[in-house]
Amino acid sequence: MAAIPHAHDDAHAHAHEHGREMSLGKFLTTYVFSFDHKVIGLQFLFSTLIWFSVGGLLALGVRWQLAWPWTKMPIVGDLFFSSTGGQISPEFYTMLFTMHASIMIFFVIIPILAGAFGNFLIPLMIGAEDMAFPVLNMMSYWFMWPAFLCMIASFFVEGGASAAGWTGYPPLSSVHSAAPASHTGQTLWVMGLIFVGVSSMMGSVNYMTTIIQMRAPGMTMFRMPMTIWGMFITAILQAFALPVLTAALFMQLMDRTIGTSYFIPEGLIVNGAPAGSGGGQPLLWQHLFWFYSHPAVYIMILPAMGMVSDMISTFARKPLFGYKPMIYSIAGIAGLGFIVWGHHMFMSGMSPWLGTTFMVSTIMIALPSAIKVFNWLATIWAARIQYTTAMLFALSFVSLFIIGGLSGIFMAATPVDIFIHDTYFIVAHIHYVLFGGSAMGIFGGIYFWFPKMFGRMMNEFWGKVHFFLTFIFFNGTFYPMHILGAAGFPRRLADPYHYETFQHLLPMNQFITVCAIGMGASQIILAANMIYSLLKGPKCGRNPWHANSLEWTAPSPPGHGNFDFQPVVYRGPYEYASPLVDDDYFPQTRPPVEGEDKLAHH
Amino acid sequence: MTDPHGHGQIKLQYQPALPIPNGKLFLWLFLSTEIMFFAALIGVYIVIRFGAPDWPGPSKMHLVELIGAANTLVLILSSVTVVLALDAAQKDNASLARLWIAATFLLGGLFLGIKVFEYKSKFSHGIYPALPHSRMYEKPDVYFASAVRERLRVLYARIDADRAEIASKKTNLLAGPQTEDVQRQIKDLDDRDKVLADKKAEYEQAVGPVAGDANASAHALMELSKRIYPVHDEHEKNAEGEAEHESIGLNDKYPELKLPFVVTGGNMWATTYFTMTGFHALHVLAGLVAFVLLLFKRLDRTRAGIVENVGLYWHFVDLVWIFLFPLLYLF
Amino acid sequence: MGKVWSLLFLMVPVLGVGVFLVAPAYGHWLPKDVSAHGHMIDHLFNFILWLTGGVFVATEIALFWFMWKYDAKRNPQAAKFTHGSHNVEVAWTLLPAATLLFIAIYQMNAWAQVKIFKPDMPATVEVTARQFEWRIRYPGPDGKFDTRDDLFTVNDMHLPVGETVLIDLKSADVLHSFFLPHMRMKQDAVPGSKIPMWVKIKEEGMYDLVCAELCGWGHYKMKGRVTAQSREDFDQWLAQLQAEQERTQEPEKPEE
Amino acid sequence: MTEPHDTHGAGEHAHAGHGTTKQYLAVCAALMILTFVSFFTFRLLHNTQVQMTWAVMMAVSCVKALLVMLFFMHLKWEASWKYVLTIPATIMAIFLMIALIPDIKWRFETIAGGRTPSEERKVHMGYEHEPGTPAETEQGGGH
Ligand code: HEA
Ligand code: HEA
Ligand code: CUA
Ligand SMILES: [Cu+2]
Repeated sequence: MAAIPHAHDDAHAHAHEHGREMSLGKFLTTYVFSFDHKVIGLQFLFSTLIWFSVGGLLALGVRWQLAWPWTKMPIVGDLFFSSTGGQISPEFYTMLFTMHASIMIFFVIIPILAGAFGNFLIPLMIGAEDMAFPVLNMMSYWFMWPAFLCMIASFFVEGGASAAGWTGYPPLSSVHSAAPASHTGQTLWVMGLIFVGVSSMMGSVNYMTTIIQMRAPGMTMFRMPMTIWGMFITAILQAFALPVLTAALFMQLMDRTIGTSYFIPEGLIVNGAPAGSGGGQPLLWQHLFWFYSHPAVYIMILPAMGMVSDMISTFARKPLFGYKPMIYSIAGIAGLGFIVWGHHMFMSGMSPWLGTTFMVSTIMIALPSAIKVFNWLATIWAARIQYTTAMLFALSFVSLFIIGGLSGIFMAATPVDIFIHDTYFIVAHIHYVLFGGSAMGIFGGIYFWFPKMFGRMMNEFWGKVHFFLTFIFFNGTFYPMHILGAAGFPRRLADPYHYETFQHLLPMNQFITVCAIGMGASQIILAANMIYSLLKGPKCGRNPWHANSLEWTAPSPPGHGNFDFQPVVYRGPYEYASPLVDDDYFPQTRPPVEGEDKLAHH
Repeated sequence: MTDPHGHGQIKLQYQPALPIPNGKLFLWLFLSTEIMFFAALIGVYIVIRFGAPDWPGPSKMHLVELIGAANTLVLILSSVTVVLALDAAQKDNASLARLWIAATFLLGGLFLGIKVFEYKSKFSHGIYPALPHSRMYEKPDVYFASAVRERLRVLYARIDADRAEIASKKTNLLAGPQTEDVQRQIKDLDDRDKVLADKKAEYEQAVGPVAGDANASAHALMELSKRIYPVHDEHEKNAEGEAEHESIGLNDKYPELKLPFVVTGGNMWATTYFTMTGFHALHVLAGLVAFVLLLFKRLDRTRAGIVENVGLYWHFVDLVWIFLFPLLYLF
Repeated sequence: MGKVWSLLFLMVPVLGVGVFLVAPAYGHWLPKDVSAHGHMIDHLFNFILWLTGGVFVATEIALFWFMWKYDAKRNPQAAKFTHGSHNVEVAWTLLPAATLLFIAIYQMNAWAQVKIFKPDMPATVEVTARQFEWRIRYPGPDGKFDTRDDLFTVNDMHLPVGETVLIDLKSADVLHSFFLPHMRMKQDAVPGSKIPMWVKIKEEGMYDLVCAELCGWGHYKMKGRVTAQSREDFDQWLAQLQAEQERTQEPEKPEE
Repeated sequence: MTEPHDTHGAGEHAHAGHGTTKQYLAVCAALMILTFVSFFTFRLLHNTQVQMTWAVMMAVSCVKALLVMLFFMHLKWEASWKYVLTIPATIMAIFLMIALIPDIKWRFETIAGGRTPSEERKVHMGYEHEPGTPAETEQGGGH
């Protein structure tokens, strides 16, 4: 293998030539309709960050209503709700959290992990020049646009966007007369999700093929970085789970448009009007939806877990503890993830016997997560931790995921779920795993790979300020929600203070809202830092973090075709502090040194 | 930009895990996702069907098992021809390969043709996937009765309008000079008028007074629904053989009536039937497009991979039908 | 800076536990339990809280401690070069596995009591949820539903204390959820189904009945009230209801 | 999915083997015969032993599917990767369908209002006893 020549054809200089004389056609093919996985990855990154701010602002609307119900929204009130005197109407509140969650999940976390980081990193980290099917890859990005347009349009159609919750439970979502306000909006929501699904399908099959077939010589499956493992297993999850959601979405679409009644039982009189011919079953949607959406929550965390593993090992300057157990536990989470969906339906009226079954599998899924947590902790044990911003975000992932995961155990316990289901306990859980977990991992990933993406470093000082504020405000926002949940405070209520039982919780909600506004404001630092660094940040070399994995041997940013030499891999990605070499890192491509085979662990 | 290697970079070497081309791997992975898609559709069908209090048998829905069986055979044949095309392509026999692909295309087209025919026959009986078009009602209730009334009103109104037109023509003729020709015309009009009047009387007689009565009893409505669309009793059928109960409903006797009718569970039957066969038909259609594209190419050994991939897809389409046929036609 | 960051991370377990200690003192805690089965649920909640609380503190403190101790700046010697340990992995797989299995089995009985072992008795009351109110129906003096003497109320449910009552839950339009925080009861109402619930209330009083499943724009105001009263009061209330209903003379369907 | 440039990669590893035309025709004949087996089970037994015909027809379909996969899709001659790519999907698909089934029974136990299963249907579905509570006889969920 070592005989393969390191052909130094300078793709580096090549990439720069591109920049100079740029015709419109060339601009379009390079930056817009590009087949290059890196460009596509960045397209995903910027699109999703914009959606992130949209989703976040919607959340602030939710928070406003909960802290100061039925009062005039400052600034935006007059703009958007002039008809109600600047205050949020109950219809609009329903729409706010529905679109908040739909956007955050389907337009931010999933596409940023799989689309942005997956696209950018997979070929680079396995030593491929591009994805296996570049055209398909491009289409997977451009199929997001019809979805984007559906979502944007849905805000402007009469009655506003979808208001049936991000779970879109029928009959509320499929009978027009049940939610007269979101007539077209809900249909657009369904269509948007179908497009996202098609896009993800294209991506996932492409990723699988690429990872299976296009690894550099020597890059065995058990030498792949955890990021790649996370992406790989995620792609498998997508491939098996998404078609089911797509089928369900088509059915809801038909229920809404041509008048079938897949999810509408017979004899419904909704809002005075008979609904459909009947014969359907509302619970069926929940089964199909969660058959996708439970695996989807792991789709949203596994790549982040992979990225966090890489960051932790890199900045702990120590091999990842228990590489193989880490892989097996990801696989275990994925496998078990398919048989636990019923835990969202404990109270749904499904057979209580089934509830017991799902309870057991759900509880057991904590096991692989536990293994991961312990291995991360063991990785930073006896390490030499470098406190970069990326590392701080990665560590905060561990810290916050533990909280989010442990709250999952409460809900997995069926009797306890009787009380906390659909309370803010769930909302706390959601945000600890999705923001504290996935989004923190994503922030870390941005700080970590930004140099590779753009060839410039991000500002570390402001990065740390961003981290500090986000961490504080995050906990300030979402930790008290556990208490709200324990008090039974129901979610999705425009005005919970309607009930005497919950009136004393208003001050706590006000505290939460203040923190939420702070958290939103902190993200401006990230945006500013990104934009500033993009233009003015200090240039960096190929390997600013002294990391091992393959992407750091390519130029920053990598040119077309990624590598200017044939990468050959001799070892796993986590050989930090190896006694064999003087440096504290030992890149995967460095030729073997004497005695290495004796020390080899894998 | 179309050639990823065209920029003078080195061509990287890889270490594939599976000894198959990327295209084929892609196809198998794609088929996995397709399996899940159809599994969801079939799962939904199973839950809805077996969870339904009542479900019409295939014959009740004008579904002819023999046609379905014939279609199965067509698809099986087309699978064989595709395999033979691949064989020919691998043996570098391009013209034979093309011939087999053409044959496959024709068989696929035949399958779709038969499907269209089947759909048409459903539509002509008023069976549609969903409400606005469908004339099917779940139970003989007030909604059904008022739909029948409405349909009769439309029918009668049309007859009345025709008769009114005849009458006015007649008055016109009577006003003019009474030539022999005119006399004949008037007689003609009288005859037509009588035919219409008889028809209306016949309808009224056949449908009965129940339809006109807004407060008809549940039992009377049941009788009406039976008259429009007799319910076959499946157990009876077995005991007495087939021909005994070919009792003909009003809709069959007077096809122009197109009265709403009652089939309990019929709408969900139609929904699932049309969805499953519809998505399957879309897949067939996609396959046909692929075959057309193949027909424009020289199918020699270098293209055997493509033929193989399209063939794999086509076999999958066949596989789905292998399960749909018994589930929809024979269960 | 390592110290600062580790202390920041230390705040998580410190404040985290602190919040849970302080909140109950201010009444921000599970609402008072008035049902016979509620203690099982509360016990499980507390049990899991203690257990996960232990895990939480242990892991977060470990995180803090490693961050504090193994800061590169204060720690010039090389990191320990290890790829893991088989024995340790086995240990920290089996230990949580056993714990989790225990939790799983430990709670089964409570679930079965509340949702599976339906008492063999006729329904005391039937609740039909609809946008956005609770329609409540009692069988009336003859003890049977669907007779002319059925009694109807809206959003105002009365139940006798000290005896098990069976509630049949239905929905007329979309999904709703019948949530009684004080009785630790929750059940979605599914159109097309009739789902039984049972409870024995221990204490008289008035309690909120919350709709806990999104059912449209008016979801937030779909508020009912449960009055738990002694059997005598309850019977008296029923009689009064009946009298009222007879007076208005249209016993069936108080339609919209 | 079949862009010309994706034929590189693992490349031209020859396929281990194929069937002969004769084999294909034999399989075709078998498939046709099996189709008629299904058809006649339906014709002859459907009205007396429904469950039985279902079992037969599903078994026949599985055999047919297996034949198509083994011979037409060449799995018989492929290397062991075939297991990796076919078994998970099959398991998941079957699992999804099976997992939905418990709800059917539950639905009959909690069914309310509107229709209840007809007697004939209940026998058909294997529900001997009356599901639900005595209050089941009501019509149309009156309120
Ligand atoms: C990234 C997303 C993500 C992740 C990773 C998880 C992880 C888990 N989730 Fe979560 N979940 C959501 C996203 C996620 N969830 C969302 C979005 C919803 C709400 C949907 C909606 O209704 O809108 C939800 C809802 C939800 C419910 C439904 C609640 C309800 O509606 O009533 C349940 C119930 O069981 C549940 C359980 C779990 C469990 C057991 C895990 C486990 O995987 C967690 C495992 C991790 C740990 C346990 C921590 C680490 C382990 C240790 C430190 C070891 C020691 C531990 C023990 C011995 C206990 N989740
Ligand atoms: C990834 C998922 C995700 C994320 C990140 C968030 C983020 C936030 N969520 Fe979200 N939330 C969900 C997923 C998520 N949520 C889900 C699934 C639900 C359930 C919905 C349902 O019931 O159907 C939910 C529900 C939910 C509720 C419950 C509503 C209800 O039940 O009535 C609340 C209430 O407080 C809330 C609040 C917030 C807040 C304050 C944030 C904040 O963290 C947001 C802070 C961020 C910003 C304000 C953005 C600011 C950005 C900029 C200013 C520009 C920056 C630009 C660049 C970086 C380029 N969320
Ligand atoms: Cu009813 Cu929410
Ligand atoms: Cu889940």
